[in-house]
Amino acid sequence: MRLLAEGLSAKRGEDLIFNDISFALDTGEALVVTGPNGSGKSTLLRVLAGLLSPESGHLKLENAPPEIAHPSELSHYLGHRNAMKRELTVAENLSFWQRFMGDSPGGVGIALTEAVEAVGLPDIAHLPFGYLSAGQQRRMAMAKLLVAHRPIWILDEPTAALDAGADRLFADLVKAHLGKGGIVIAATHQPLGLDQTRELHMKGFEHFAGGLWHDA
Amino acid sequence: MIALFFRDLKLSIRAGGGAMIGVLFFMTVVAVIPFGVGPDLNLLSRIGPAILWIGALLASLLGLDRLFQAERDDGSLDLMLMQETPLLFTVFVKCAAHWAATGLPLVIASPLLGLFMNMSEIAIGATMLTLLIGTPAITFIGAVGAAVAVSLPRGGLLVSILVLPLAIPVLIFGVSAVYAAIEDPAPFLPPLMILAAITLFFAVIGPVAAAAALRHASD
Amino acid sequence: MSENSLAIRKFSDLANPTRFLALADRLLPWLAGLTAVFFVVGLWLSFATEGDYQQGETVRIMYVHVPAAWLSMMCYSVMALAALGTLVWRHPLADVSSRAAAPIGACFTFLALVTGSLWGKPMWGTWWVWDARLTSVFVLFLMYLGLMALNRAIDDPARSSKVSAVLVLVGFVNIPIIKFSVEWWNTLHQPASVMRLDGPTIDPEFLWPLIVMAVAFTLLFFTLHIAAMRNEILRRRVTALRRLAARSAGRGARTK
Amino acid sequence: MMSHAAYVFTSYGIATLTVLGLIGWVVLDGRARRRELAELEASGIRRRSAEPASGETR
Repeated sequence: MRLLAEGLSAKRGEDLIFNDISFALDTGEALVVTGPNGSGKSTLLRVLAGLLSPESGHLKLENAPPEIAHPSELSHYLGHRNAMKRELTVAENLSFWQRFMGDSPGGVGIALTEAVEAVGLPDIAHLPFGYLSAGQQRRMAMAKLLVAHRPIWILDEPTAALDAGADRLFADLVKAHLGKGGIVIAATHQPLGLDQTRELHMKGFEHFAGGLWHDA
Repeated sequence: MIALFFRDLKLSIRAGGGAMIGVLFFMTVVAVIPFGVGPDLNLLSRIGPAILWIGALLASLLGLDRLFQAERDDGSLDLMLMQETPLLFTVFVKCAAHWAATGLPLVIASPLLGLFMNMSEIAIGATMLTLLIGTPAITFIGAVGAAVAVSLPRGGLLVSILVLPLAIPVLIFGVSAVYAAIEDPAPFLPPLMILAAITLFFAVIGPVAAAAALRHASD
Repeated sequence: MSENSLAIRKFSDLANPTRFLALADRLLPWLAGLTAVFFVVGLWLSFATEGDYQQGETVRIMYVHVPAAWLSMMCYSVMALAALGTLVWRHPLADVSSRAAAPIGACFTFLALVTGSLWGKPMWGTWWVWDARLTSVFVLFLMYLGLMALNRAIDDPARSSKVSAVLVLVGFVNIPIIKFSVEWWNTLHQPASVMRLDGPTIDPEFLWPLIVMAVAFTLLFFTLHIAAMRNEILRRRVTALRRLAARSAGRGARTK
Repeated sequence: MMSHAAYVFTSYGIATLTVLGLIGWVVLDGRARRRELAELEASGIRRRSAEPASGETR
């Protein structure tokens, strides 16, 4: 499988956030998106996840299963928010997403107990999600990546609110995923501790005033 | 999909959920009416069906604004948008769960309030039946409003304002079916059938429109 | 002096949830047994006595209706006292007591409404009239449900206790309205015949089952209330322990 | 008088059901809370016994 982005650009409102971004990722490859605040990292990831339609350019998946309409259907997206309900227990949250998402072709998610063990919090799956600290919540949100199989992981600031130990734990999860032939795209300020990654540095458009309502 | 249904049901029953609030609001609204119009039992039994219907309409609008906003606030909506399962089904199932948690209790509570309104047994039965058929339509219409207002900071009031005009046909045929059941010359079935048709119509149109609105609201 | 200090010691004993749990464990079987005895006697009396010449068999409904109505008001008074305890003395168990009482009060109020309406249908010819007494009891029922909803809506008991205490106290104005509504407005509901300054006006034939049933219902209320308070204390312990478990799980991971 | 007796029995029946429901709720609620507490205590003991182990690895 090969994820191809060609000449992507995106707008938010009238502002052009980024322009002409192209890359190609094969299985087992990771792309780390870096750049200052406001340079459009999150916007790029949302475009890749199919949540925003690009202004121009397109996203393609080569050698993908034929019934897939958009790469987002083969992707996990971990945004700034964890997509977990505070009122439900961690186990209820995870088993809901496991059943709701199902597995993409070519793999199966791991069991719930294994997933919470993999993020290092095996004892507290029976607690309501709201009782957990910010770092624990983030780790449980990562367990969500494991319970349903998706070949592509799109991660937006995955290690925010994590301590050093959890950082390493997360890097191991990503490595294991790449080792199994996955694709990872992550926006981050911190180094993920990955060895072989490609980097996309985004600069933003301070110099660029190409909006519709600007004087040419 | 079944998982989504039960998750939403669980959420509305858990602490802070809206399942009980709707019924309570319904009872309060209906209990307030006799203070306004006076305790004349004949008058109350005449306007009873209409009051029950208006109360149920207002009560079922109560929790609607959180239908998608809660999902958006914690990021769940993003994941729902990404799935292979069409958003249409997700919206439909969410509406069904919302109705089971807030609409169904209204239907169950309506006979009790019917007694308070001194309504006859036939009127109570007819009201219950029309509510059972009609309230899903309100939920489906409300889903459109909730989806449109999903990204607004004060969407709650706006949802009510957007949805109430659209829900008027439901109210008209619901109430007229009940009165047709009480008063002999008017036939009962035609308005009931129209009510059922409205519900079926909105069960299709509502999720389609709501899904479209959600797609465009996400960014 | 010594009596005073003894009383204070007992009061503070009650304030300690662990002591309260121990006390409740010892007290509950006796209370439950006593309640059962009173109910057996009361039910036997209420079916053994003759019917009223005016009301016929339906007078027997009164043996349930009057105690339930009495409890609906007493339960709210207990809650109001507890609310005062929360706001003025900051008694730790007061909020527990008020929270535990709300569902029980709602049930008894529901019973009073239902039995009243089952009595009203054969006697007045209608299930419900909007007279002052009935309406104010219905409002009381709605208030109980509203308080339960409020208690459920606010997750954190430390925050919800003050808020719901204020609401309980404001709602207390309804109780005198219920009590005196029958005298202030001359309505369909008959005036009180047991709790009067010049002594009861009803026949001892009906008074005895009524009194025994009232005592039985009151005992039932206290039994249930103490048991529910115990549950509420346990619930708070579970919550506290869960939060502790979440915190210590984080610490455990960091030391690894 | 037969219909009156029906009203009497209905009201006693509803009263019995409500009271039994209330008792059942209190009892079941208490049992559930005790079970949760026991579970938490059980896991707490495990946590306490696990602590020296993690100290050793350090």
